Amino acid sequence: MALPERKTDIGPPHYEQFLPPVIKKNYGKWLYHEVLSPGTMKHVAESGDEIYTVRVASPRLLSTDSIRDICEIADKYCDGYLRFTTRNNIEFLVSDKSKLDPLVKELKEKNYTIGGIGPRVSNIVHTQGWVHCHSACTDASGLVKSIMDELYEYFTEKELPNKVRLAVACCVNMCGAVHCSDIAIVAVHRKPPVVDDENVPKLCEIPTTVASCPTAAIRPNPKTKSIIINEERCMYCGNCFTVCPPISIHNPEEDGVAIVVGGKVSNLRSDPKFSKLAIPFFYNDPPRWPKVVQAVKNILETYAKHARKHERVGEWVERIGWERFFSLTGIEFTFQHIDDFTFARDTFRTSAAFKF
Amino acid sequence: MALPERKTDIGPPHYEQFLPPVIKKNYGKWLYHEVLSPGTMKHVAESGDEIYTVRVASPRLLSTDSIRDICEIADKYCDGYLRFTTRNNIEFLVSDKSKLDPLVKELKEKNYTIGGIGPRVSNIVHTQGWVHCHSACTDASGLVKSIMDELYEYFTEKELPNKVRLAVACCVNMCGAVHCSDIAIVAVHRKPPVVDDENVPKLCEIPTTVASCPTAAIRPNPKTKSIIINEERCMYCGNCFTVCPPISIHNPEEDGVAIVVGGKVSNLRSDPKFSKLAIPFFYNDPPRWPKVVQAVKNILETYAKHARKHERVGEWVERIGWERFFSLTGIEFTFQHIDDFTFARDTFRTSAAFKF
Amino acid sequence: MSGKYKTPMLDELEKGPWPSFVTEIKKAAKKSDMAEDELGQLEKSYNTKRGYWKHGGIVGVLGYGGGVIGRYSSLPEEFPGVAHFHTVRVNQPSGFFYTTKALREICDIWDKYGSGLTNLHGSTGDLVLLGTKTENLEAVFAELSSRGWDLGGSGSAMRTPSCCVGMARCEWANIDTMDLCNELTQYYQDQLHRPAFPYKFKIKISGCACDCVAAIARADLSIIGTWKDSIQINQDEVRKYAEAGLDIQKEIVDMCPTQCMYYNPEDKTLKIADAECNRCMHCIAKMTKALRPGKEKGATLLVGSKAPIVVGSLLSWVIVPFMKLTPPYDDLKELIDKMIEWWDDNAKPRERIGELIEAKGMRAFLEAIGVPPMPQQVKEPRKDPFFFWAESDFKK
Amino acid sequence: MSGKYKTPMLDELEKGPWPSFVTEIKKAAKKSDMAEDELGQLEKSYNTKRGYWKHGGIVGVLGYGGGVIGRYSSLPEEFPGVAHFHTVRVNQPSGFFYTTKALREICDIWDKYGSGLTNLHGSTGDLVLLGTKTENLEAVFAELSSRGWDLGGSGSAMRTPSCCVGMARCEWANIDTMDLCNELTQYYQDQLHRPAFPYKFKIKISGCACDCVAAIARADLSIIGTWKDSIQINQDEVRKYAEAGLDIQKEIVDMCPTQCMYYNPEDKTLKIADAECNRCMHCIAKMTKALRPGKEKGATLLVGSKAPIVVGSLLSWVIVPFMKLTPPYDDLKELIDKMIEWWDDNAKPRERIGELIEAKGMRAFLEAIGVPPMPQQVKEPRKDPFFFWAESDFKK
Ligand code: SRM
Ligand code: SRM
Ligand code: SRM
Ligand code: SRM
Ligand code: SF4
Ligand code: SF4
Ligand code: SF4
Ligand code: SF4
Ligand code: SF4
Ligand code: SF4
Ligand code: SF4
Ligand code: SF4
Repeated sequence: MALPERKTDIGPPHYEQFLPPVIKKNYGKWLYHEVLSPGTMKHVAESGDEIYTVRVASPRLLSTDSIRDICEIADKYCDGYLRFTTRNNIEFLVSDKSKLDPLVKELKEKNYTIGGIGPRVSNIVHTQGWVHCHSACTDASGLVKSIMDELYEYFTEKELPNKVRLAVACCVNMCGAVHCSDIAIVAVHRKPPVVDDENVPKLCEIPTTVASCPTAAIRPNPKTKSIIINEERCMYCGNCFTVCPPISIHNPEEDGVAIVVGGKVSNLRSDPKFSKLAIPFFYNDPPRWPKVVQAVKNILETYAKHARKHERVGEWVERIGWERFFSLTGIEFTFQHIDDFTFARDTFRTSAAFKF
Repeated sequence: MALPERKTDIGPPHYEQFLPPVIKKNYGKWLYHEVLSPGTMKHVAESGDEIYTVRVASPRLLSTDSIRDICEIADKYCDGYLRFTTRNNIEFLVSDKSKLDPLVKELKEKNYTIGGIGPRVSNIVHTQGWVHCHSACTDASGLVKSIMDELYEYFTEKELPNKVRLAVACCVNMCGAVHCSDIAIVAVHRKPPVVDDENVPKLCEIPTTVASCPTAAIRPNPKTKSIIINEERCMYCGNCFTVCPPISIHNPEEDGVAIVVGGKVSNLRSDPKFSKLAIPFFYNDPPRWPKVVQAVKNILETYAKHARKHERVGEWVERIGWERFFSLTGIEFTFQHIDDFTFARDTFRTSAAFKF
Repeated sequence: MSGKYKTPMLDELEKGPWPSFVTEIKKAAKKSDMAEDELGQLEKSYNTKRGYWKHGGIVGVLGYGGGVIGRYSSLPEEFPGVAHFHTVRVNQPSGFFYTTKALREICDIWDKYGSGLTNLHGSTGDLVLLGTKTENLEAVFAELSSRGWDLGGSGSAMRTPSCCVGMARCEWANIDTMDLCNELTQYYQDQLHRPAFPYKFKIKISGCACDCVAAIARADLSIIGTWKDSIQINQDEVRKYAEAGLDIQKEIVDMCPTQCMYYNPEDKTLKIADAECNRCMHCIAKMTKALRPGKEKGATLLVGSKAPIVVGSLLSWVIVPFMKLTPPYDDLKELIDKMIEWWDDNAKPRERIGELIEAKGMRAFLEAIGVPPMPQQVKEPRKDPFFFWAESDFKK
Repeated sequence: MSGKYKTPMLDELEKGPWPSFVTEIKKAAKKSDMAEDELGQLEKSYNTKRGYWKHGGIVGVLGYGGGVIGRYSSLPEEFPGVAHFHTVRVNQPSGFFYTTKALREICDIWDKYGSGLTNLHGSTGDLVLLGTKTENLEAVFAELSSRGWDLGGSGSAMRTPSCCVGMARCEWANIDTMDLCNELTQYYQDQLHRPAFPYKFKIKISGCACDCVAAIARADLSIIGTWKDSIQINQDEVRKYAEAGLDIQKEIVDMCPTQCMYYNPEDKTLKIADAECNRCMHCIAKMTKALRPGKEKGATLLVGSKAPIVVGSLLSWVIVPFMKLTPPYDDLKELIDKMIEWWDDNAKPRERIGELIEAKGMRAFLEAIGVPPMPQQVKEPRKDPFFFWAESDFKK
């Protein structure tokens, strides 16, 4: 069967063709919105026109059949228009108000999970994990599923002080926004990599490999034409493995995940913040990582209990102080928590005013 | 004339012998104090005993004759007891209340400057300058005198939102607390040092000299057995000169002073803070550095006008934002203000929320 | 084909209320032996706690240097269906809007040539088609491109720009994020498809300081909409919020970071000292009917954010506090070109622009792109009196 | 001798109300040709905008390696009186208390053997005698030490400790700063007088978080008094402050950094949630009659502050959040000894302890001195997931 003629450098299709007519008409002229329920909202335009959105959870990893199922629903209630959010939820765009309730009803019947709007947990931004990435040191999808099963009602129903953004990254390359998330999980190694001296000279550029190390732990080995790793200095980031495959960092017995907290990207009230280390390590414990799930839930619920309305996790922690975060959550403080990377100095406490 | 027998390692005299009886009696049992005037206060003990303090300005650089004058007054009103403060003011300690007013009267008659207590400018902590230090790149005492003449009434009388701590250092060794002062002056060079290749090998340890450079601008010169300075990297700190005299950093035409602001050491309300660069340069302009004096006054009075009660300079600036500090004071923002030393990254703005 | 593998571990992950990715893989596995072997290999990973993927080799479509992530199983005999398992990054339309027709076309192509598995969407923003063989790549590309789709970026290239929903459905958009995203994507087609940069370069665009595409955290160039004049206040609506029970003092005024708001509970009116407002969006977000961004709209340009490797994670830094943005965005394009040129000229391989700015100093970067120093670029001025003077600084 | 030099520049600095150092030098110059030549050389500096001092050579008194700063004029022919112009650092008594008798004795000695110029006091705390000749040093020392005075520190040594006035005249002192300062000075006599450290080591002691000796900014070991239990409230006095017109809500409660205070304007009472109080001292300082520190007193130990060279200025870092301090302070001495030992074993020449901790990592330091990790030691935990595991961490 002949293939159609290929084109190059055409770029993505212009978005306009995918916009529902009411959006095209009121583009740039929206006046306000109202959150109607944890998964529905309406936006009202200056013209008085309205558009309704129903947000539905997605595992992000979707089969074509599931996409077709979704399309079928969108055809029925949304004139064939839908979108996805920046956190990978599905949004059904309803132009005809009368179709809102029936849509919600059908979604419920078909066991779709409606929610994620307003001060709640939304979908977890995550990465490939064992599903697809050679670098993965845990499975992202499995962690997400396990956590969201546990936090389900925080997506569909329960209110929190503010939005809580979760993320999972399967290695420190952090292909998500782990470094600025309210609560996030990042997979970490704990043993220096093993060097295959035979293949390194064949497959790797030595200077690039040396330069790849954040702690300058790698030096060339003129004898073997390979490299030597100073194990004292290595903090197991795996970047040498990224640039030089014969350096193997995986160690199933000692790999696992860390939990970081308190990041945000929005500018509301306080500046965007990096996430900070809360718990340095859990062993990988598939299929459901129960300790990790409980630790996330504990942090979330401690926040829910103590934070003021509109405070993000990081804002709450900064108000009460990190020493109090550790005492309220009951998390142990270890040497790993104390920074020793480039900017460590700025994290040391330079004040006699703190809580016990 | 024979010298008396020397003793070694006896340490300083025990402080107890210098304490007025009322202090010895109520040591550790003070209840409260009251500021009676800009230069007088009383401390009341649990026993009901009182001690009165009269604070008097000092140039710190005192001749023995002036010390004797002070002693005479202390004998007359304080039973021979006096002390100095950590900012080099003189404190007359009056145990007998009836002697307070006569003391103040005599001090005024003799033109002593009474003040510095409470929310005011106190004495300027400063260093040696041309009076005594080989490293001095300005004169500290002259700057202090010129500034305090101008700010005189802020010591003797006028209230400010809070204490304002000034400091002057005559080189970046900063033998004061410039790095944590409300407003401070630090002398700076602006040209790389000149190396005397003949004497460097004779008088300096090359490795120490190389290591002394904060920006790694110095490398050994194997040919001359001296060193080479990469002028591109040199930021004129003069540390190489400190460890190696034949490296000359002084350049009378281009030396001068910078003004830094917003530091504090107390823990009240907010953590101790470093001072930050406000004005990168003024030429040395002895004997009275009029532009420097006016710049300090401008910053002080802008603070006095805009800060809330109890706010220190740094707290005020952090509340309004540095961009507003520059617009309110009318100080120009230059490339020098943007950090490029080790921790520069942390000073770059990572937020879309700022003022215009 | 289904049922080739027993997957007791993964089956656990079909339990519970959240939609299951395992169910998705199983669905695809019914039609595709690639998906089926993915399932099998993944079950093995769950048992042994490790992945079985090799480092990706370079694969792609003719004339392109990116858009496909090569991926090979390290157990090709055991799982032949995933011996090759490359992903195809399809450049999403701005704002992630689709018609069902368009999505179905993609599904059909992918059922024919791929595993039937997708990611909607990848973290950068692409519509990711997950897993196909080398020999199918050209066919996939021909099918896609003939229907109006193109590939996204990978490797040391411009990466697929992305943006928030913006003016399409948000009352706070200060710039037309979707149009700008589309324009820049089109403008950088060559750089997107033919990696020639020192490393990746990402652009993300949010319409306001809520930053719903997390631009400030994960884009070499973060464009964030804002305004210069005063917040528009509708006092009637303020009163209605008060009457509806909103504690305006506590929830709005007291949480305003610049303390520039004043609420009068007597007459239920709100005042803002606009010159002191930093446009953080808190009050607007919580009182959307009463408060709106100002009318003089534009964007803040920030540069440098990225993940932790090598120097630690970065958030983007303010470079241009305010720029008007009107199509065709020539000023902006010119400025981005200058940024990239400077980066390209100076960076080592695998050095992101943020890392380079830190290494060379902010001054070098600003001078290269012709932007003057401004206090908005810093949180605070430097502390230590260690600073440089250029010859040009002595002139005055 | 007076009148040898015309000093039009310096004369300007005798004008104005603030006490003039020029007047002081002139006073001394009436009696001392050292002081007179100091005046002449300084006038020259004012004209040429540069100093005329050479790098100090090593001079001192027998058996001591420090306490004297050698100083020589670079124009000895022009100003022979300051050809040598060394300073003698006399260790001040704790708290800078004196009797007139003691001060006069020092003045007499200094008139006899020195320039008659002093600094009361030097920045570190010493009583500085400014300017004498090498040949007079032994005589000065004999005169001083026979009267109970000793030299302070200089060079790579323990430096003269200093402290705030503390219990002698301050109601907020949580520790006996003057006793502790004296004890430590005595304990470290050998280290103070015979430089054998990698670089200088300074100790400063403040009785509370007001930190009136600026310990946190300029001491390798900063000791700051604090308490563990609850602030003592006298509600009668609270009421009196309110009645006297203090706006307790605005000036106290709203400025409390931890927002742990509650004021009831009805009955004019104040409540504090003490577990949330960080003991910043603001409320106590502003309401000293009503509020007092708690009763379980001790100190926080912080380490590392210094001036900017080489790595940038440092503030001290919390190492021990709370330690009881009772004479003879054996725990504390032992801990300081361990700190110094580790520093001595590991530092390069001219490396301060703060710089070494940064270079080696906080863990290495804490383990060496036997202090466990505590959240009080940090403002915040690390951000990037780049951390080490020691063998010992795997054991559990
Ligand atoms: C649909 C979406 C944009 C898109 O192009 O897809 C979106 C849409 C809206 N966002 Fe957002 N945000 C979306 C991702 C984000 C992100 C990005 C992210 O999570 O990675 C952020 C930054 C999060 C952070 O700071 O870490 C974000 C921070 C906000 C905020 C600020 C919240 C705060 O107080 O910090 C608001 C304002 C608010 O909630 O009051 C907001 C408000 C809104 C509003 C109300 C704007 C409007 O008037 O339409 C929209 C619906 C709110 C809702 O979902 O509760 N949106 N929003 C994204 C939905 C993601 C999802 O499926 O959950
Ligand atoms: C006498 C002296 C201690 C000594 O041992 O010599 C002293 C004495 C007192 N200080 Fe202090 N402080 C003294 C240097 C300091 C320093 C150190 C410095 O300036 O280098 C500081 C830290 C400054 C900083 O943060 O940069 C200092 C920060 C304070 C504060 C905190 C002010 C704030 O809000 O930040 C208080 C509390 C207050 O003022 O309400 C305070 C309060 C006091 C009290 C009221 C304490 C008391 O109950 O006796 C004393 C009289 C106050 C006054 O002078 O207004 N004292 N005080 C020092 C006088 C220096 C001078 O001559 O001016
Ligand atoms: C597919 C995706 C994750 C996902 O599940 O969504 C992904 C997957 C990979 N990323 Fe990523 N990155 C993805 C978004 C990101 C993001 C988020 C973003 O773009 O907003 C980041 C953080 C932001 C940033 O750029 O810093 C990210 C930071 C990295 C890094 C670290 C780069 C750095 O400078 O620190 C690497 C390492 C590398 O480039 O060698 C990396 C490398 C990789 C590689 C190519 C693995 C490698 O070492 O070569 C992964 C291929 C996995 C696979 O086999 O499918 N990926 N990567 C995302 C791209 C999909 C898309 O096109 O839409
Ligand atoms: C006299 C005094 C200044 C004053 O006018 O009061 C002083 C004077 C000198 N200091 Fe200092 N320092 C003095 C207190 C300080 C302080 C403040 C303090 O101790 O609280 C500091 C900042 C805190 C610190 O230690 O970091 C200080 C930081 C320095 C430095 C930088 C040290 C560093 O690690 O960054 C140097 C450079 C050096 O040691 O080579 C230095 C070096 C010097 C030398 C010895 C010059 C040199 O390069 O060798 C100066 C001798 C001047 C002279 O001829 O009289 N001086 N020096 C102070 C000592 C008097 C006393 O004993 O009481
Ligand atoms: S975070 Fe690491 S393991 Fe996960 S997809 Fe990205 S590069 Fe791969
Ligand atoms: S794993 Fe990271 S720290 Fe360790 S040697 Fe490799 S690059 Fe360096
Ligand atoms: S600051 Fe510099 S010039 Fe001034 S006394 Fe200290 S070392 Fe000397
Ligand atoms: S002056 Fe400072 S920066 Fe310049 S070479 Fe000397 S030590 Fe280095
Ligand atoms: S970033 Fe602003 S403009 Fe864009 S969707 Fe979010 S709230 Fe709306
Ligand atoms: S946008 Fe933010 S800073 Fe401006 S008035 Fe509203 S809350 Fe205050
Ligand atoms: S530091 Fe505290 S105890 Fe010492 S004098 Fe100052 S206020 Fe009093
Ligand atoms: S000491 Fe400081 S933190 Fe504690 S109650 Fe008083 S003001 Fe608040």
